Parts: sequence; structure tokens; C-alpha cells
Amino acid sequence: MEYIIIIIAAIFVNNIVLNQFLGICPFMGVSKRISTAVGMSGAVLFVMTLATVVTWIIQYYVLNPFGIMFLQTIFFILVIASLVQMVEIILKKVSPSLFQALGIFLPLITTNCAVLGVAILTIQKDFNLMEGVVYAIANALGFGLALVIFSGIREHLDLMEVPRGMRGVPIALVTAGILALAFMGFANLV
Amino acid sequence: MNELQTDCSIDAIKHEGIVSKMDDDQYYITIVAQSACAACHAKGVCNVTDLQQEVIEVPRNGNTKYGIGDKVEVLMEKTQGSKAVLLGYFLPFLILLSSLIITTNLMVDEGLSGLISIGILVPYYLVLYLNRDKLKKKFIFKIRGL
Amino acid sequence: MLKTFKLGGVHPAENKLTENKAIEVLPIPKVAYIPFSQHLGAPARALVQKGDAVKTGQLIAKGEAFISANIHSSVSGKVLKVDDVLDASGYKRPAVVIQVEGDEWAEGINRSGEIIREISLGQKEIIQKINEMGVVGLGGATFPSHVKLMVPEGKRADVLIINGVECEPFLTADHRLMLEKGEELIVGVRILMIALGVKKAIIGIENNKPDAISNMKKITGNQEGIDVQALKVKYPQGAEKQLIKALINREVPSGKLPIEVGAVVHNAGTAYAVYEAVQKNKPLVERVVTITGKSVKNPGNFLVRIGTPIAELVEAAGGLPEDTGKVIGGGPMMGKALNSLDVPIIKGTSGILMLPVEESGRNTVLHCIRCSRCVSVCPMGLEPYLLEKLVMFEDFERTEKERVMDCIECGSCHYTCPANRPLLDYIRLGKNKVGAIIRTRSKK
Amino acid sequence: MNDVVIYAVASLGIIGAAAAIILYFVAQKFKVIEDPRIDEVEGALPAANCGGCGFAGCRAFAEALVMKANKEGNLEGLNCPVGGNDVMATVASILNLQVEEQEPLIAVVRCNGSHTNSPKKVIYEGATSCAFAHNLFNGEGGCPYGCLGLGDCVKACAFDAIHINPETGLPEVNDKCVACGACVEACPRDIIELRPKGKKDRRIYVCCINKEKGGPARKNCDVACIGCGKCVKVCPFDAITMENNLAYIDPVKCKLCRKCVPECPTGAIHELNFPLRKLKDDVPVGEMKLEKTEVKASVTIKPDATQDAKEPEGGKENKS
Amino acid sequence: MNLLKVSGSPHVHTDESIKSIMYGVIYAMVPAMLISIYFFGLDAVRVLLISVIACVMIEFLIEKYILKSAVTITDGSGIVTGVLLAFNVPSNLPWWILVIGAIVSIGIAKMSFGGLGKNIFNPALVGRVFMLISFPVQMTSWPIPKPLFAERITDAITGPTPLAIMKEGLSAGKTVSQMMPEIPNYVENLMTGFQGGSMGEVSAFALILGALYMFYRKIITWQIPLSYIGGAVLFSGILWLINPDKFVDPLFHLVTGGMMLGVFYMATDMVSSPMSAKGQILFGAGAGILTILIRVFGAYPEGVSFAILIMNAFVPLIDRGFKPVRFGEVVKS
Amino acid sequence: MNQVSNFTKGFIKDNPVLVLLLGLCPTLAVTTSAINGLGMGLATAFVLTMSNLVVSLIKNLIPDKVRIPSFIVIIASFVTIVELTMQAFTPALFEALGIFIPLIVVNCIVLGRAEAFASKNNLLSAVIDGLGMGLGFAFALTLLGSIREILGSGAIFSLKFLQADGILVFILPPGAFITLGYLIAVMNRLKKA
Amino acid sequence: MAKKESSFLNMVLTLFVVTAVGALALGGVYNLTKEPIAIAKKMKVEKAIGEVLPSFDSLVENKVLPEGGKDSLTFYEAFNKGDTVGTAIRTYTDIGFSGRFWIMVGITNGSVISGTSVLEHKETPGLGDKMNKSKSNWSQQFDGKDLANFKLKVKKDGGEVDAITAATISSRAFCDAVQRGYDELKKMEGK
Ligand SMILES: Cc1cc2nc3c(=O)[nH]c(=O)nc-3n(C[C@H](O)[C@H](O)[C@H](O)COP(=O)(O)O)c2cc1C
Ligand SMILES: Cc1cc2nc3c(=O)[nH]c(=O)nc-3n(C[C@H](O)[C@H](O)[C@H](O)COP(=O)(O)O)c2cc1C
Ligand SMILES: Cc1cc2nc3c(=O)[nH]c(=O)nc-3n(C[C@H](O)[C@H](O)[C@H](O)COP(=O)(O)O)c2cc1C
Ligand SMILES: Cc1cc2nc3c(=O)[nH]c(=O)nc-3n(C[C@H](O)[C@H](O)[C@H](O)CO)c2cc1C
Ligand code: SF4
Ligand code: SF4
Ligand code: SF4
Ligand code: SF4
Ligand code: FES
Repeated sequence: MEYIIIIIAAIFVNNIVLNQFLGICPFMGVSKRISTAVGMSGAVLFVMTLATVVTWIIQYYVLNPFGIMFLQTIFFILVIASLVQMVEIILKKVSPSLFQALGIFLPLITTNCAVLGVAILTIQKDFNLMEGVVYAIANALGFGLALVIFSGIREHLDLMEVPRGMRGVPIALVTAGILALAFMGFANLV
Repeated sequence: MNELQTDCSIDAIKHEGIVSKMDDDQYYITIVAQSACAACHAKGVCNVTDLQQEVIEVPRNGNTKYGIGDKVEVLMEKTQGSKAVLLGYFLPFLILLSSLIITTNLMVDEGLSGLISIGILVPYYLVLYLNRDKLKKKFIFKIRGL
Repeated sequence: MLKTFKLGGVHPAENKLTENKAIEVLPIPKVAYIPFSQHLGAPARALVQKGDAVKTGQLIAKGEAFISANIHSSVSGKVLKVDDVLDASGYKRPAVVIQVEGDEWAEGINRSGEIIREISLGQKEIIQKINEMGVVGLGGATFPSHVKLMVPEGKRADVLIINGVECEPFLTADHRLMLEKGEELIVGVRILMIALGVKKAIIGIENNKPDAISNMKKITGNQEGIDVQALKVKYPQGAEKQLIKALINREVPSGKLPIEVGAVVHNAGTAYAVYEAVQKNKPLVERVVTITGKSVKNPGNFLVRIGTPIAELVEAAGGLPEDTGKVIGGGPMMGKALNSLDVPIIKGTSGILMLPVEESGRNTVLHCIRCSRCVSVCPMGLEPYLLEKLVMFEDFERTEKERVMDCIECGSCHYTCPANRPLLDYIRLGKNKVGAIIRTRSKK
Repeated sequence: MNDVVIYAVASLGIIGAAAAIILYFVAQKFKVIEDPRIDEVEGALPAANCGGCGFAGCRAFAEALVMKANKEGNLEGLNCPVGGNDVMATVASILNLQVEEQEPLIAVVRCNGSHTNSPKKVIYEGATSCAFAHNLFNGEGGCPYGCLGLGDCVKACAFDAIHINPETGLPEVNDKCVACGACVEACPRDIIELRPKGKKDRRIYVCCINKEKGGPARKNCDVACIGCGKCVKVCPFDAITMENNLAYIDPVKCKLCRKCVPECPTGAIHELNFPLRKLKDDVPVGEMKLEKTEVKASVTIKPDATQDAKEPEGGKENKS
Repeated sequence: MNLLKVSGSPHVHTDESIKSIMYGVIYAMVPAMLISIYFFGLDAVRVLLISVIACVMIEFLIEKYILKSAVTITDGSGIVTGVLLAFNVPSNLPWWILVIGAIVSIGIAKMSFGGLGKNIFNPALVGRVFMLISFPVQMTSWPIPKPLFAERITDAITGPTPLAIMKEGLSAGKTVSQMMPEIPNYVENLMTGFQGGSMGEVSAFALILGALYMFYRKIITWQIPLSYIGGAVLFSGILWLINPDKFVDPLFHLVTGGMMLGVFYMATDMVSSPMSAKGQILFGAGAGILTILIRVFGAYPEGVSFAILIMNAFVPLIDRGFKPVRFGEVVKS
Repeated sequence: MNQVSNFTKGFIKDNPVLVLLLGLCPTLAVTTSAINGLGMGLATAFVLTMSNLVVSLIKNLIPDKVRIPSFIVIIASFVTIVELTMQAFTPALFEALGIFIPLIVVNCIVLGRAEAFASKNNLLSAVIDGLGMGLGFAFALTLLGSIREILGSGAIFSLKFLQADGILVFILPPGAFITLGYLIAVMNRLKKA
Repeated sequence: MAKKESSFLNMVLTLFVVTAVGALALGGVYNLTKEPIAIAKKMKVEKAIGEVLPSFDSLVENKVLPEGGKDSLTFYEAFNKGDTVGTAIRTYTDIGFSGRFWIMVGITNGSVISGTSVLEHKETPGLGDKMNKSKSNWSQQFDGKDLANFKLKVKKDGGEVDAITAATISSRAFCDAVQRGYDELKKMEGK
């Protein structure tokens, strides 16, 4: 039950993009095609989970014991950045063709603030490892949901003659605003 | 619209690249993979990862004639992209998650179970590694001139 | 419940002003313009030169490609020139221009009124004959009829469908033909059945022509294998895929021909032309044309020689009304707007429609309001609004994926759009571009 | 120094070193031989990312330039239309190459069938698409070669360089044109041609592509080329050829002597950005014709003519 | 003689136009307008007028001075938005809030996207939700209906809607049966409109009457309303069967709040709903389920506006995934 | 390069938020009031300037391949310094900005300037660039914060000028998106003009 | 100066040095700010307590996990020159409009509310946040109420508390939080 609450809260009530404002850049940038948005969501799902597991371990087995919690930011960013690259190196090493296919299909996954943000939030919320992982997954799903909805809307808008000044980012932001407005209906769902 | 598609189905992902190298049976196409922060990408100022370029190997079918420096388009079936995400990200995610669920339920220490579930990815990648030839056949790209 | 097709369809005002007007024979023109390309496929090659004397029914151009048709002179006289004349689009196309002198027919053509019911020729000879006589589909597409009769290897036809639907508003040529030449038409149907080797033929007629239905039923009453079916009135029932669906509930797969489901469709007028070609040895040199319009003084159905300038037909109908805003070759849904009356009647001309100014303009184009009416009326289950957008934004790959090539250009979407979007215009353009893409692709 | 600092330095140092090791292997694996000159070349490009060069963006173009230079030692066929020769020269100097000056081109609309010259015979309604109208019929003015005026070329131009003049119904090119050729491609009637810009922007060309014989051509349009051949005869440099009843001026051979212009009985030959002619008394015919040309030859040259009168050196074609 | 016209086929056109459709909707809303005037008096007229005029004016100003495009206020869509916006607010709403709502509806939700036909979200609903969240006090103080010519029954000027009463009660730990006496009679009061609530939503009866007219005119099709009602009834029915003490019966959900208004007039807005029949059914069912979800479990007593807006966001995806039945589709066997 | 234009470009012409569209997350999240926007902006400006300074100082000591990670470490250090200082001396602001202080680390503009500018230019230019860009960022955030505060709570820098509440949506998440959307649209328009 | 080459040793060394220096600097800053941070934290608590209790000079802190509650309450017993001033309770409710919020209640004389203040909340601005002192004086109605005989419920629920207009839920939750604190206090005293 606890997990379900975490999941619903993270996906609908406090959607990472629409409510917490994390990962806006990829939300704006990778939402131009539905297929890419779906693929990106899958990738973020993995990276976010992995990053949360690793940073959780670091927090509780390195930072806390040594009393160096103030190094959280610098540790997390370094670890996550290396992790993202590690995954890519491993994939490249393990199966070059798979790696290349991903390269064509998806933009690079960088350490955007969503990944780092979720890692930090997991610690801030005093989650245990499993809760943290569920939280990360739920946030990734929330990110994916927003991203896919949004990519649909943008593909749709591509075929509309949106007024000049509003074209591109402005209309995307306004749409995101209305989407956030609509998502407020989920307030207090859990 | 006169240079039209070759035999690739219309449901394809396209990526522009440049022939950077070639040997008897392969072209090496350099593509610029854009970073996820497309807004940043547009301005070319943000690159947290240094890897902006990737090299794609495309088999030469003898008939195509591109030279180094030629601009080409790399084509890949959309379903292949989904498959790649599945194998590269989604399956490891599932493995990670399930091993985490199992180990935490076995009342292993949390940190340990975290490490175990990360470690469990090693055999997964090993399996991928052993199947890399199969994968190579699975992910076949085509190019066409631009 | 009367049969009809399932998906989509519209019901424009029928306006069959001329349904009770018997077919009249239009006087032979003074000069006839006979283009070499009156059919779908390759143009025919000219056989005559300037100054040659020709007789009515004489072969003047030969269709040599697989999909092509012979052209016969529809008048007798002297060849003035073999040169470009304007076609209905205003472009120049090669044609023979003949100065008419009398009406002398070529040998071997039986011009008597008697009905020859006995069919003496076999399958091969019939097809040969139809080819020789230059018969093409008179339902609108002018596809060479003999080609349709040659069932491709591996396919089998089991039913012949005669298209007596005439679902276009205003037009009544087929209607009158079925009333007045029913006997001959049925012989034509039997000939086509032999040519195809089928035992069954269905004549589909929409319910707004009860007299034609009863006449055809009366004639076929005692004939084996020919069935007359009344159909609910719904446009575009005359389109062959829809007709097949309505009559025998088979669905021609996307991108395939009717033969895929064992059916071959011929127009009622074509059946009559086949009768004349096979039984009377008479080439396709004249056809019934409806000339109509709300302000036309004397609308009617005329038997017109191919090559007659439209202006002469218009004269016969009482002249061009003062308020004419648009002249259409064919019906209002699929016909072609003409930019001058100086073009000849050709094999495919089923009617001339003169619309008054107030009905001829298009309304202001507004933004699509996504009312989805175009989607729900499209008989092919396409999304016209989307196709239009995709073509406008030149995403031809998706246009193709959204099956633009399936569009039969019926115009139902365009007819129904409350925003007056020029849907079919863009869809046609898209078909054009996608068609070119497909061709280059298959060439490689 | 207390414990915390020691822990901090130690742990972070380890992480740092580890990251460096990972990165080292990354570097090994992903070694991309990136030529530093790519950056330099990119810097020299205008950063318009317009795609006018045919590449995805300036960066891609820079890569292509460097690769081509490395491999073939020249930059043939590669050109930045926005930056023009200056930029290409800079690029070439970065790459230690020479570029031949490419004579700049500009789009030229070869139809003068304006509403007055080729009055409407029918009214077209429907999709604003030349491609569609071209398939549908010969055009409102009746000329099967002439401009349909529905602006496919305008839509194709990414540089805001071509617009339909509502008075004439014909497209006009302004000096934003970078000769990318998009409009040429877009026009279903092949009316637009890329021609050398000419010295001081001076150009002479036949503003018609009607291949019909004189009679039919004149029937639809007052200023059609009727294939009379007078210009061919008068041209001292053999620059004019006649094919299918249509004269064509070879821009390379043409020396801009302007002899052909008054010769044309219909005024189909246009001269742009020339100073006003001295009206010689002894050539009354020419004068008359010139006036006729001035009147009929559409607004395309009219503003230039007036402008020329003010400043003899001539301005740019069409200020907008 | 006139010049002949040339165009591609077809050369004839139906009589239906955007204008006739929009005015059809307006006619359909007349019964509900009359009922709201009957119950809320001149206030209702005031709100209707302000809302319609503000919407149309804003559209005019934006088209004329900002977009500098053709002015299309005569097509009636602005009026429809205006009337629906008025229908969605309490009749005593201050005028300036209404104007803000109109600016949001027309300015943000409609014209920013380019005007009629291009908006993703239902403009009137965006306006309503915006006002609801920005001015919750004013937006949730509903005047007690007082039939024209009738004596005022209670002294209270404002009162809660049945939905709010129910939500309050349930969250305070009461059971449904304890709450029932406080709820007006379904058939007599709720159907006719004798209940607290937004101006236009009170009378299910008048709204259904208008809907029948729209069905007759073929302005709307059955897919969205039916699947909406189906989804809502099914979901609330399941909850009700599980625990009738904690969850109200489906009929209550149907006749209270903006359900009928949403089902027939707002979910059916063609601009922001899917194109294919299958997609429309999915859209309706989704909105129905979300409505109940928000009503029952969410913070707000009313869920119709949110549900429709959320489903609006899915429309492009639905359009992508649900294609009409194609003729001659090769069925893979 | 002209140092003046180097400094001012960040405000309008190359404004990181309004033109380059960088660092949208903090922009949207913390601008519920002008003061929050200003605080976040100044924090970022500090990090930006300091990291530009250090990066420019040691640019030649760093091998290419570890350039980015080194920059990250430098930036992260400054972020942590800001974090600790704010926690100590402006705890209220620290709480209001919450998680977005550590997230300055991934703000593209910080790394972007270090990578694109500081690592290639001399000390003075780098600092001026960092300062300009940082203040431009702060300017945009304050602007957005002010607009949202004015509309949303009828106040500016917590000074209430309106008796009533404002339009609440503007201080809620949807208001952030919508306001920024229109702000960028206005910028686009100004840029054209 | 020429750029350093990207050799293995160079890379590892540089990054190590950079991180080490960074860590060193941070360690320093940390040591410098440790005190102020702790003070700031303490100040915050004391300020909140000061708002709800009369002046005091020392505190005794005490954490209690209530029965069925998810989080523990904190009791701060305040003394002035050795005399008990009262108890400040850091308490919460889970039935707020947007979930949990925390308040501080000061109780003197065992049952009299000396003040309340909202610590953190997510209630709607303009509605629920009226319970905040800075936004409205709604919460003043509690001051001086003796919980032993005051019906701590909103009027709608049969109590004596005036709810915030259109924010009954928040008001109700506020009462719930106070009640929880008071109950636990009584329980503790009982022990
Ligand atoms: C390229 C092409 C090939 C065709 N081949 C055949 C054929 O082999 N057999 C046949 O019965 N009809 C054939 N048709 C005719 C079509 O089935 C159809 O009758 C014709 O296009 C006119 O139909 P419509 O008037 O409905 O457009 C062919 C048509 C085309 C365009
Ligand atoms: C939209 C549409 C409507 C048509 N309507 C008729 C019609 O009313 N009568 C008819 O004979 N053919 C009609 N056709 C043509 C038929 O599809 C088909 O080509 C014709 O019946 C084949 O016979 P033919 O080759 O003998 O002409 C229509 C075609 C289309 C695409
Ligand atoms: C956008 C919005 C926000 C709301 N926020 C709160 C809130 O923070 N606290 C609260 O008690 N009620 C809030 N409500 C109101 C409740 O939904 C409910 O109507 C109210 O608390 C009970 O009504 P009453 O207090 O007028 O009896 C909000 C309503 C809306 C529309
Ligand atoms: C059946 C129907 C329902 C409509 N519903 C709404 C509505 O709920 N809200 C609205 O703003 N406009 C509505 N309109 C009007 C119009 O479609 C709307 O203003 C567009 O969304 C604006 O682009 C409706 C129109 C029709 C025909
Ligand atoms: S014209 Fe084409 S798209 Fe339009 S209704 Fe007919 S078949 Fe469908
Ligand atoms: S019928 Fe017209 S308005 Fe309706 S969806 Fe189709 S294109 Fe749009
Ligand atoms: S499209 Fe034509 S007018 Fe525009 S820049 Fe290219 S060549 Fe010039
Ligand atoms: S020049 Fe060509 S493309 Fe341009 S308007 Fe004329 S016909 Fe159309
Ligand atoms: S600032 Fe770029 S993703 Fe958050």
C-alpha cells in the first residue's frame, strides 16, 4: 500500500515535470516524436533507478558514516555522471551494434537535473532502499507519462499553424502549463 | 523530393551523418548524437558527456558508392530502436528491480542487496556479449545519400 | 433493407433533372476534334495524315501499348490537320481534326436497329473484338475494357458486376440507356460474361431509378445467371470497390484490383458499347451524354459523336445560360471543371453540367475544427483532414503510411467539410507526389 | 585539520581518481579523430544553421568541409550561400586551400504574365498550391507555361526572399535571395532559374518560357516570347539561342550590351538595374517599344526604372 | 458573361458550415439558459452577458491587434465558449473574475494556439479550472436557487452543491445513508435544476433536451456521451456495490454537478476530442472514469472539468493510435 | 572582445533563460516570488562567476579528457559552498529554494559557460562573462518572480499593494509554465522587431 | 602554456588533485559554517517556540511516537529561571487539504493554548494558508482556550471553532493537529 501511495503521488499528484519542475530540458527537447519519447522514457527508467540505488548506497555507507553529508552534491553528481557513461561504455563494449542502434534512436542521456534531483529527494525523504527505488521508478514513469503526452501534443501542433511568436518553446510551455492545471485535479488523490 | 528512399520501409528513424571512414565491407558513419537537453544542444554549449559523436558501422552492399566526407542518412527501422531500448535499458531495469525485490525480501542488508542487484547486471551484460553476433545481425542500418 | 456499402458515404441532392428525357441524337458536327488519348494508358499512334479522307468508324489511331485503346473516326470527311488541340485542362494534346463531309460509314458496320441476341464469337475473339473497336470503360475512368477482361494468371473471376448505379447527381446517361437500350445492354452483359468465363452477373442500380430497375428485371427475368439488384441511394456507390462491397459483400484489399476478390466491374454504358462492338462490329464512336443544369433551357440526354465540340452540345441544349459560373465535364462530385467550351466530347464524357454562379463558387476556407465529418463520410476509412495537413506540410512519408493511395477521389470529404477545406485538392496532390515516390522506389 | 576534512579529501579524491580512470577508458574507446579545424571552420561560418548549404547545420557543414578538404584537397560543390564568397574564402584559408570565386547567383522569375499582360480568362478556386493547379489546368491566364501565382516558390523559400506581388500576381525576388534553389525545385512549371547576379546586379534575360508558336502565345499573353528570332540576329555575341519558339540568353556569353532589349516586339526581354536609356531621336521605333516595355513589363522593373532615374548607378532589385 | 470558375472536384457542398454547427450548439443551450435564469434570476443574465461579450471581444481584439489575422468572431465559437464558461460558474461570480476567466479561455487556451480548431484543450474548461484554482472562494460559493416569483425558502444566500455536501459528509466520517436526507430529491429537484451549483449545470433535464436537439442535427454523435456515461456509471457502480455506505450510487453522480453539461456539451467539443469512433469511445470512457476518480478520491468534489482536460491531453496520442476502420484493410492472419 | 558587451549580452541578447532557454527547471520552480527568484539567481551567478574564474585560471593545467569532470567538481564545490553558506546565514531562503540549490550543478548554463567560454578565454573576460551571464540569469528569474508575485499574490518583494489575494494560479506550477511561455513569446517578438 | 596531454597519469592525477583541493576547500567551509548552521537550526526552533510560549531561557526536548501515528511529535518543555513556562508541541495532521502539515502549539498550565504557529504546510495559498498567522488572524481564536473544556472542532462538526471561509478541511485538520498534541501531552503526563 505504501508503495502504491508513493507511486500514485509521484506519477499524478506531484508529477516530476509538471509539479516539481525537474527534467524540463529533456521534456522540452526530446518530446518532438512519440517514438523517441517512449524510448527515452525507458532509458530514463533504467538510469534513474540505477542512479538511485547507487547514490542511496553511497549516502548510507559512505557519507553518513564519515559524517561528510555536505559532500552529497559533489558525490552524487560525480557518481551519476560516471554511471551514465559507464552504462554507455559497457553497452558499447558488449554489443557495438546495440549501442549504435541506441545512438540513432535516442539522444544522449545526460545527467539532467531529474536524475540528480530524484537521487537527492530520495535521501531527503528518508526512504529506505526499496522505497527509494519505487520512488525513482514512479518518478521515471511520471516523467515518461508527461513526455509521451507531450510528444503527442507536439506532433499534433506541428501540423497546426501556431501563431509565429508562440511557435516552439512558448506554446510548449503554455501547453505544459495547461497540462499542469489539468493535473491539479489529481490533488490529494492519495 | 527527387532522391527518394531506397528499400527501407517508411517507418524508419533517420539520422544524418558523414562517411568518415570506409573499408572493404563497411562504411563508418560519424553521427552527431544530440544531447538530451535539446535546447542546450541548439546552442552547442551544454555537453556534460564528452561523447558528441558516435561512429556507426554500416555494411557495404557493393552497389552503394559513397566517399569519405559524403553526407548520408543512416536509416533504421523504428522497431529496431524499440528493441534496442528494450535490450539496452528495459531488460536490465527489470533484472535490477526483480533482484532488488528478491534480496530485500530475503532480509539481506539493504546496502548489500543494492550491491547484489547492481552486480547482477554483470551476467546480463555477459549474456549480451555472448550474443553480440546475433545482435549485430539484428541491428542493421542502411544508408542513403543526401 | 436495401443493400449498400458500410463505411461512410454522403447523399448530395440528386437533381436528376433529365431522367425522363429520352435520348436524342445530336447532329453531326462540322468539325470534329478527336484526341489520341481518350483513355487511361498510353496514347494511341496516329494512322492518318493531313488531307486524308476518312470514313465514320475508320481506325485513325492505334493503341499499341498493353494498356491503350484504338481510336476511330466518328465522322467522315477530310483530315484538316494532325496537331495539338486543347484538352479539358487547357493543355495541348495531339489530336486529329476532321472537316466533316456527309456521314459515310466504314465497311462492315451493322447500323440496323435490329437486336442480335445470338453470340457467335468465343472468349478470345470477343476480347479481340472489343480491343479492335476501341471500347473503353464509360463509367468515368476510361480504362480499356479488353484489358479488364484478360484475367491475369493465377486469378479467377467468378462474378461480373454491371455498374448501373449512376450515383453522381444530375447525370442520367446510364439511366436512360438502361431504359431505352435494355435488351442490347443485356446482350452486352452476356458477351462480357462469356469473355470473362463467369456464370454470374449482377446489375446494381440505385433505388432512385425504379423504372430502370423494373425494366432490367423484366428483361433479365428469364435469363440465367443475371441478377438485378436495387441499392440504397448513397454516394459513392458507383465506385467499384464500394459497389462490390454493397452487392457481394467482398472487400477489395487495399491497393489491389477487384479481380483479387473475383469480381470485374463494368459500367452499363460499357456493356452497351460492347454489344455494339461485338454484335454490330461498330467501334466506339458515339456515346450518350447528359447535358444538364438548373438554368439550362433544354436539358437532356444526347447521343453524341466523339469529337463534337462541347459548344455544339450546349447549343442543342438551348445555349449557355446567362448565369453560368462553372461548366463541368461529368457530374458535380467527380467531374472536371472546364475552362472553355472549345474542347471536344471524348469517350469518357458522361455529362456536361452548367452550374449557376451562385452555386459554383467555393466558400471561404476556414480552419479545420476537427469535426471528424470527413473521417466518418470517407468510404475508404481514411482521415482526409490528416492527409490534407500532411500534404500541406509535405510529410509524404506519413501521407503514404496513412494510405493516401487508397483514396478514390470521391470528394465526399470535401463535400461534407463545414470548414470548406479543399481536402480533395491536397489529397490529390499528395497522391501525385506519393505516386511519384512509389514509382521511383520501385524502379530502384 | 579535523577528521571530516580528511575523510572528505580522501573519499572525494578516490572518487575523482576513479572517475578519471573511467574517463580514460572512455577516451580510449571512443576516440574520435576530431580535427581541431572543424571548430575553427565552424567559427567562420555564419551560424545561421539555415541548411542552405544542404547540410543539417553549420557544424555538419564544417565537418563536411574539413573532410572534403582532407580527402580531396578542394571544396568543390560545397558552398555557404548565406556567407557567400567571403566566408568560403575564410574557410579555405583555414584549410589552406584556394577557392575559385563563384559568381553569385540569384533566382530569376521568367514569366511576366501579370494580371494585365495575361488577363484572367477563368477564375481558379481551391488549394493554394501551384503543384495542384498545374495538374488541374493551364492557368487563369490561359498560358500553359506561365506562372500560376499560387506561391509554391514563396512557401519553399526559407530566406523570405521571394514574394507574390499582389498587383501583378507574380513572384518577385528580393536581395535576400541566397540562390539556394529551393524555389526552382518547387515550381511545377520550371519558371524560376538561377542566373548569375551580374555586375552591379545587372541582368538581361528573356522573361518568358512559353514554347508555343507566336500566335497561340500572344493569344494568352501580351508579353510572350513569340520566337521571332530578332534578338538572335541582333546579338553581337551569339548569346541568344532559339529553341521551340523560345529565345534563351546565355548569361555567360551575354555581355549586357542591351541591343536585344528594344528589338523584342513584345518586350519579353527584361533588363534590370540599368541606367535609363538616352532616348535617341533617330531611333523612334526603339523608343516606342521601350515605352511599351516599360508599361507592360510589369512592376518588376518599374520601381527600378524610377529609382534609376534618381541615382544613375542603380539600386538593388526591388527594395523590400 | 461571367468568367468561368475552375476548381478541383467536387463542385457541390453541403449546407452545413462551422457557423451553422456553432449556432446549433447555442440553440441547444437555450433550455439550460432559461432554467438558469428561472432559478438564479437576473444574476444569470448578467453572467451570461458578461461572459459572452468578454469572450467575443477578447477574440476580436486578439485577432485584430495581436495576430493581425482575419477576424472570425462571427463563426459563433466564441459565443459557445462564452455561454459554456458562464454555465460553469456560480451566478453570483464577480464580473472581473469572469473577465479573467474569459481572457484565459480565449486568450490562453484558444488564441495562443492559433484560434478555432487548433487548441488542444477545451477553452471554457481551461477558463473554469483556472478560475476555480485562483478564486476558490468565489468559485465555490453557490447561490441557493430561488425559482423566479417564488418566496425565498431559507435565509441563506449561498449553499453547497449536493456533491460538496456529500464529499464533506463522507470525509467527516458519515455514511451515505446518513447524508441522503440532506441531498435534494433526484427526480424532482436534481433533474429540473433545483440544486446549488454552477449556473448552467443544475438542470440535467434541460441539458438533455438540448442534447437531443444536437443529436437530431447530427452536431454530436453518440460515442463520446455514451461512453462517458458508461465509464462513469461502471466505475461508480463498482465502488457502490463494494460499499454502498462509503460510495454514492451512480445515478447520484449522473444528475449532480457538471456531469450532464460535461458529457453533452464539453467532452463533445469536436476540436478537443478524438477523430475516430474508437478513439472517441476511449476518450469518453477515460473521462468518465477520471471524473469519478477525482470526485471520490480527489480533493475536489467535482471532477468533470479536470477529467475532460486530462483526456484532452491524450487526444493526439489517441488519434495516433486509433485509426478509423479502413476499407480493405489487409487483416494479418 | 569588448568587455562591456561581454557583460551586457547576458541580460537581453543572450539571456540564458529567455533566449537560450537554459536552466528552465530552477527558473520555473523557484520563481514563486521575486525574492526567491533573486536569491536563486544570485546563487547561480555566484557559482557561475567563481567557477568561470577558477576554470579560466587552471584551463591549461587540465588535460582535455578530464576537462568536463574537473569542471563539474569545481562547480559542485562552489555549489556546496553556496549551499552551506545559505544554510548558515539565510536559512529561510535556503528552505524556499530547497533542492534547486544543489541542482545548480546540472544547470546547463554553468557548465556551458565554463566549457564554452571560460576554458577558452582569459581571466578577466571569463569573470565578466560569468558575472554578466549570472546576473542575466538572476535578472530573468527576478523578472519572472516579480510577474508571478504581482499577479499571484498582489505583492512585489513581499510588499503587498493589493488588499485582495492575487490570481493564485500564478504562484502555482501551472502559472510558472504559462508566465514563462508568454515571457519568451514576448522576447521572440522583441527580437524580431 | 601548452595544454596538458590526456595521458593516463595526467588524467588521474589532475582529477585527483582537483577533487582533493575541492574537498579540502569544502571541508574548510564546512567547518566554518558548522556552527552558524547549527545555530540557525536552533534559532528556528526557538523562534517557533517563542511564538507560541511566553519567554523562556531553557528547553528540554522530548520525542514521542503517537499511537497509530506515522511520525513522532516533539515536546519542548520550556523553563524560565527554573520555573516551568509551558510546553511547546511540534505536532502534525494528515488530513490537511494537501496532506500532512506541521504546526507548533504552545500549552501552558497543562491545557491552555498559549499560541499556535504553522511550521510547514502545502495547503492552498489564499485558502488553507489563512491558518498562518502572517496571512490572517484566524488562528488567534485558539489563544487562551482551555482545552480541558473547549470543543476543539469546527462548528460544522459540532465544535466551537470558526472555520476559515471555504477551507473547512484545513481548519478541521488544524484542530486535529492541536488535538493530537494535546492528547499526547496528557498521555505523557499520565505516565
Ligand atoms: C494500372 C491499372 C491496371 C489495371 N489492371 C486491371 C486488370 O488487370 N484487370 C481488371 O479487371 N481491371 C484492371 N484495372 C482497372 C481497374 O480495376 C478499374 O476498373 C479502373 O481503374 C477504373 O475504375 P474506376 O472508374 O472505379 O476508377 C486496372 C487499372 C489500372 C489503373
Ligand atoms: C467515386 C466514384 C464514383 C463512381 N461512380 C460511378 C457511377 O456512378 N457509375 C459508374 O458506372 N461508374 C462509376 N464509377 C466508376 C467505377 O468505379 C468503375 O470504374 C466503373 O464502373 C468500371 O466500369 P467501366 O470500366 O466500364 O467504366 C465511379 C468511380 C468512383 C471512384
Ligand atoms: C483550488 C481549491 C483549493 C482549495 N484548497 C483548500 C485548502 O487548502 N483547504 C481547505 O480546507 N479547503 C480547500 N478547498 C476547498 C475544499 O475543496 C472544500 O470545498 C472546502 O474546504 C469545504 O467547504 P467550506 O469550507 O466552504 O465548507 C479548496 C478548493 C479549491 C477549489
Ligand atoms: C458540440 C460542441 C461542443 C463545444 N463545446 C465547447 C466547450 O466545451 N468549450 C468551449 O470553449 N467551446 C466549445 N465549443 C466551441 C468550439 O468548438 C470551441 O470554442 C473550440 O474549442 C475553440 O477552438 C463547442 C462546439 C461544439 C460544436
Ligand atoms: S475523396 Fe478520398 S479521402 Fe475523401 S472521402 Fe473520398 S476516398 Fe475518402
Ligand atoms: S470535415 Fe473539415 S472541419 Fe471536419 S474534420 Fe474534416 S477537414 Fe476538419
Ligand atoms: S528559395 Fe529561391 S528565392 Fe529563396 S533563397 Fe532560394 S533561390 Fe532565392
Ligand atoms: S513561379 Fe512557379 S511556383 Fe512560383 S507562383 Fe509561379 S508557378 Fe507557382
Ligand atoms: S535544468 Fe535542464 S533538465 Fe532541469
